[in-house]
Amino acid sequence: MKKKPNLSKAAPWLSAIGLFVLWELIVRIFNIPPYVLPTPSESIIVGWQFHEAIWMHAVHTLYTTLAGFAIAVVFGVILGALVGSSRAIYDAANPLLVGFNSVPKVALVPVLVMWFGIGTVPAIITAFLISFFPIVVNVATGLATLEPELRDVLRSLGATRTDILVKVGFPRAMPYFFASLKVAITLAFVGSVISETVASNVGVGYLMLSASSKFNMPLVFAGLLVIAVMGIAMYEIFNVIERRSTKWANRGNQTT
Amino acid sequence: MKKKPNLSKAAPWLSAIGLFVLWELIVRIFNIPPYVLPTPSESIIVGWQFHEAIWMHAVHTLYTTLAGFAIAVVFGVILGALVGSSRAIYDAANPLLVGFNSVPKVALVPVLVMWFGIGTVPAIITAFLISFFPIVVNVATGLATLEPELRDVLRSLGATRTDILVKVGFPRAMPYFFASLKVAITLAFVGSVISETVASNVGVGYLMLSASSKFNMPLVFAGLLVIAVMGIAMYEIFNVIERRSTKWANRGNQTT
Amino acid sequence: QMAIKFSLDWKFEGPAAPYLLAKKNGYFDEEGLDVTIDSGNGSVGAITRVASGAYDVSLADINSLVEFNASNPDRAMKSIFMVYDRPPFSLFMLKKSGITKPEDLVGKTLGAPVFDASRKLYPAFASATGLKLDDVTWESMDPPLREPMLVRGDVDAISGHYFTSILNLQAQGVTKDDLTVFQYKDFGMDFYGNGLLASPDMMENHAEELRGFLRGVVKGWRAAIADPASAIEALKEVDPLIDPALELQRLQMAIDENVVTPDTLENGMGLVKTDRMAKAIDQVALAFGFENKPTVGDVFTDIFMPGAEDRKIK
Amino acid sequence: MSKSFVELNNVRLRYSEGDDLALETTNMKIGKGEFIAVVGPSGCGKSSLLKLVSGLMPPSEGTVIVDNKEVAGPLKIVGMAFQNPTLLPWRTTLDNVLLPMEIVKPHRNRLRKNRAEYEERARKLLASVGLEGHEDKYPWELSGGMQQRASLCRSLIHEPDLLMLDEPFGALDAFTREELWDILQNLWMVRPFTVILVTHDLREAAYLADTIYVMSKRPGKILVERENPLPRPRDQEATFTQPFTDLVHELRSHIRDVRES
Amino acid sequence: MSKSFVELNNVRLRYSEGDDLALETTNMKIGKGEFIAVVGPSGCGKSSLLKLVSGLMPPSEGTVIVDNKEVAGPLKIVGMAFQNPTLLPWRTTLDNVLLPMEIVKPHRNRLRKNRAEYEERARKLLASVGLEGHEDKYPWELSGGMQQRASLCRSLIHEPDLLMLDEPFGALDAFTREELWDILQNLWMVRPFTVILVTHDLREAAYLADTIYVMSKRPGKILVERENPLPRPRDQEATFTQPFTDLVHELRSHIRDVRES
Ligand SMILES: Nc1ncnc2c1ncn2[C@@H]1O[C@H](COP(=O)(O)OP(=O)(O)OP(=O)(O)O)[C@@H](O)[C@H]1O
Ligand SMILES: Nc1ncnc2c1ncn2[C@@H]1O[C@H](COP(=O)(O)OP(=O)(O)OP(=O)(O)O)[C@@H](O)[C@H]1O
Ligand SMILES: Cc1ncc(C[n+]2csc(CCO)c2C)c(N)n1
Ligand SMILES: [Mg+2]
Ligand SMILES: [Mg+2]
Repeated sequence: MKKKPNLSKAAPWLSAIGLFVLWELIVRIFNIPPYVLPTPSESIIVGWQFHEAIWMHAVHTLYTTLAGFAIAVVFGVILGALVGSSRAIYDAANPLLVGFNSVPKVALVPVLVMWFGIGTVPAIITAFLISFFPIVVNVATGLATLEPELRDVLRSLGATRTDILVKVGFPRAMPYFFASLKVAITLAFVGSVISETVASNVGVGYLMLSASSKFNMPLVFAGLLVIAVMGIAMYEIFNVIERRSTKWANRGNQTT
Repeated sequence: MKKKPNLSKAAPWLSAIGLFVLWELIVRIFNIPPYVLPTPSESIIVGWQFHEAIWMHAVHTLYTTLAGFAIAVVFGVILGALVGSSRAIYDAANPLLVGFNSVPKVALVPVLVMWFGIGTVPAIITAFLISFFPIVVNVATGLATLEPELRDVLRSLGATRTDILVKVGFPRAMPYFFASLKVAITLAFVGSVISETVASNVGVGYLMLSASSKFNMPLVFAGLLVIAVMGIAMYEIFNVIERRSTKWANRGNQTT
Repeated sequence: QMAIKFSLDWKFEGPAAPYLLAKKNGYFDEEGLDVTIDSGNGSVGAITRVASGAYDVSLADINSLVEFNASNPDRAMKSIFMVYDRPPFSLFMLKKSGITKPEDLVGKTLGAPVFDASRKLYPAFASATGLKLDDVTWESMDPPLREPMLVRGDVDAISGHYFTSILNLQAQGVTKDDLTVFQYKDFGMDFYGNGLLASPDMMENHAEELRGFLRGVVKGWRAAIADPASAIEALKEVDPLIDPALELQRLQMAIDENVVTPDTLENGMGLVKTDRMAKAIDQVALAFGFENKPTVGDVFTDIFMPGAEDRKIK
Repeated sequence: MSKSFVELNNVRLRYSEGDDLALETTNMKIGKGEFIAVVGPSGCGKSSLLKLVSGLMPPSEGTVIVDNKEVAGPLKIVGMAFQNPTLLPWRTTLDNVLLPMEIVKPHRNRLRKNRAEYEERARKLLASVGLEGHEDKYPWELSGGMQQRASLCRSLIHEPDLLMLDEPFGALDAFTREELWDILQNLWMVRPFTVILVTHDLREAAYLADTIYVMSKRPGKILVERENPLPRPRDQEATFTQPFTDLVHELRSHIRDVRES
Repeated sequence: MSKSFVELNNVRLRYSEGDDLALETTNMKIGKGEFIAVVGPSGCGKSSLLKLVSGLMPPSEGTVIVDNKEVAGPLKIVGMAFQNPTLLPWRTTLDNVLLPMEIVKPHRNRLRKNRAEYEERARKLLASVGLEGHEDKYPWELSGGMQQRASLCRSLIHEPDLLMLDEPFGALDAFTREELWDILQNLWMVRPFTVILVTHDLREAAYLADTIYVMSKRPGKILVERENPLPRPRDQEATFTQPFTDLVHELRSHIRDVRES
């Protein structure tokens, strides 16, 4: 069962390296020019060359992303709890939420810029706006699919709605919640980066736009790689938290 | 329990109208200029004025979105099944998926244009790329949190891995799957629309970009409203399918 | 009939109408060409679209092409036809800001997208007017944000194409009289502007078709100059959402300021003057900061140029 | 013993409109502190009856009255052991047993301060049903019978006024079962709460209950109400006495009649 | 009856490293077509034993051999009724019972063609346990005992060579239970498959089994192996005979010893 833990640890690295090698080979074999698709090696070299600037931009993007994401988690859980535990709120809020979410947030950035000026605030808000929806949906689904047997345990004790939510709703919805966090954090990155491309003088989004205007596609892809790495890092953090807090739901994996 | 079905039916309309009224009032009271935020009434009037053009663009966007979404569902379910049922694949694929998803897809559109020209194909691909991830995550989570007791029922019959997947994995993961479809369809709209803004002569995204470069913000918002409405329509379709196919998971809602 | 994919530099706006008119009037058909015209996303995209072979021909800023060649020397491309003899690069200020001459820009904030041609060439403008690069700070923003930000006073000045920003500002209720405009061409900066590029494959294998294409383009411009309204009609057919009056104005401005110039009246459309181009390259090299400057022959070729008669404007 | 702490008046239940009845017209009166047992064939509506009394479900017709108030929603004075253990899988056994303390007043307000004391109480209770040493295991690490015992503890910990037990000893061997009978009887003798016990074991009913109700086949209704003549406290010896075996035999024949009807 | 269709050699089990043993060194030999019963106190490892034999879990030490092959993964010849009914909530009762037909060869290949015939068989089986009319209900619309009966049907429908029953009659009243004893005995007499029955009901063990194993307290091991001298077929009359009551009493005293050890 606990076979080959080393392979398991190495797997992500192997697959990442595999992808890079494949990508490098494709670009070289088909002789794809760098302004269409640079090789990963070029991107990494150029990225290293500019590593100080990238670092500064990346820190900024990380900050805006996390700020927006944090708001999204709080807001998403509250709204998800409301939507998931009351039919009326579900009926009223859902179409609006869905409609809002079908809209590309990039179209709203100009409006935000008009109100909050260029830079950090619109990026945080965009990250928030783009990432709260999956949390709402999953938390609501987790609550709505709560087994009635478990709910009855609480109800038979005369528990209030809040009690039920806190004692069985949320714990039961945890796997759903974590699944949505993984989606949401990646979206939050997308949100802050696109906001930076629309109006900012700092952040990876700005860096990428600026690089692309100078035909420096390797630097654009270096920016993409940096975002990807930050996304993975955040994801892994949630993964660790998830494994600790939803052991019970994943108990079946011991035997596979 | 089955009280006030009429209220329930009216709720989405009431909330939508409420939002519009609020929006209209805010814009009027704070005297916000239309190039920052138009009123919904302006948007609807302008939208009606251009309804033929909008219809044509909307149909195109709907088509690309659904095409991309369909690919995303097939791909997402397959990948989710792989990731959710094998630790090794999970380890190998997850970081790549997450990294890929943290990247704004809009940055990849120019690359797609190099290969496929502008127009429909990049839009379909973008819609696909942006929307498959939530499906993968939720299907994988649904499978990974399968109760071992249910799995053992199948295992005790000597079922193959595929049997287990098909007979208990998928049915059990259905609520997760539908939750992800709701997120994914909205993202698919976002994907096709942003691709259209970058590289297309047709579609709501092109319409909005074109309108915004002409400072016709009411038309931009008319475009946003059209996307929102299409998103809601798609969502409702999945909702109906969901209610039929996951009655068992929502059985608890009868009593609330 | 040969199929040609043609990418514009920008969306379907007034200055794009002549090409659409050419197509509508069958000028390309006459040359045996089946031309598809797609909207563009800025010069950067237009250049890479052709460089990658996704498009056969595109319209793009020649200064950006110089920059592209500098970073991709082994894939250098050449412009084959100049459209904007005098480019629309400009800075815009509100009169009430009190800025009347370039020196007044010191300490001010300028807004524009990073990829805006006028912003990219600002170092050349600065050196031509004796400013230092860090005399101004730039705020980066999406194109449609520029004019509102200027009007609201979030920035003191913006850069942009003359015919784009002046009309956008008009739409915000700002008339020409409220504005101070520095057009680069009025400050001794004799650049060229947007021209047509062709893919390496086209240049190598389809010289005749290219020549035919260019003939069609000139015919389109000639027809548009003679009757701009008909060009706007052709535009409206492609994009029904445009405001015809506005685009007509934009087209007229492009014709008057950028296309119909003393040089083109004399020599017809398309050509560049070697000494003027060489000077422009010097300034571009300065602006973009690269050492090994290309020669004129490296960025422009007239081998596909139609005969002088075929290039006459009027 | 004032009759009618719990009162069912012409109660009928169907799970959804158009369905058959799950419970036929039922009338019951249970006194405060009375220990009753309900027996009847599988599917006759015993679990449904408990859900009605505890307010988890509203009756389709008729009224349920507990403590002189008509039941309109879940009651706050109930301890319930469901037919399935339904332990919360994300809580350890101990935390599962402590759950009522986090919900029911006045304990919920005291719990944080007196955590140690409450835990002690839960541990003692768990030990009394033979689960010492398993307090920190998760429910899915317990055997079926162990889960059932934990669930029983959960229903008892907060000393409810009305205890509902739905086959609480079904998964236990005879000896453990009989040991738990005594424990339950002792608790009840010390502080006579009202108990409704659903069981299939007629000896269990005869050993524990003051009154035994026999229900008919689906849709269930109460056919026989039998007072238990045996004196308290009862012990294992009592099960070998003639009145006990007679009672069991009588119940047995009732059930046979019911099944054959 | 060739001894050793199922064979356990020095099997021990612990659920995870560092845990206490769940099953102490166990040796067993079960002949083909033999009907055995396992009794023992709650938590002693009976369910675990079934999981070992069916290949759902590997032993920590020792080997399990079924049909002359060492068990390395889940077997394909098993029918199993778990301690909890574990019906799939998204399937109707009928579809739950038909589940093995969709999995087990050769039925899975025939099912589509002969659907009607297989459904007929499932309906008959359901009717025989008293569930006629409930075929199209979902599991959560059934009472606890009804679920258990449906689960029993699911374990029988594909006529497995090795049947594992984990307290299959625990939630049933005495009469339904005894009826099902006879049904099971009849099936077994017609086609003698191998049965391992876990139960708490000593009468049940004595009524059904050829051999009865008594297990010790946690960690369980087999203390007594008792051949059942009663002739087949057995009927309700037999339960009133002296040999039967003697056997039950003997088992009872074994268990008492076990618990007090
Ligand atoms: N998944 C598990 N993880 C860890 N320990 C377990 C697990 N399942 C069972 N155990 C432990 O193994 C021991 C034997 O459990 P098992 O379920 O086999 O008992 P049992 O004889 O079937 O009891 P019962 O009669 O109560 O059903 C118990 O002490 C239990 O705590
Ligand atoms: N959630 C439900 N939806 C629909 N019908 C139900 C539901 N729960 C129970 N029933 C039906 O109500 C009847 C009574 O069920 P109940 O669970 O009360 O029986 P029971 O007497 O407890 O049986 P058992 O002894 O088998 O546990 C059964 O016929 C069952 O089919
Ligand atoms: C942000 C920004 N992007 C692109 C252009 C280029 N552009 C705008 S209009 C025009 C000419 C149309 O024929 C061109 C090339 C710009 N000025 N600003
Ligand atoms: Mg019941
Ligand atoms: Mg067990």
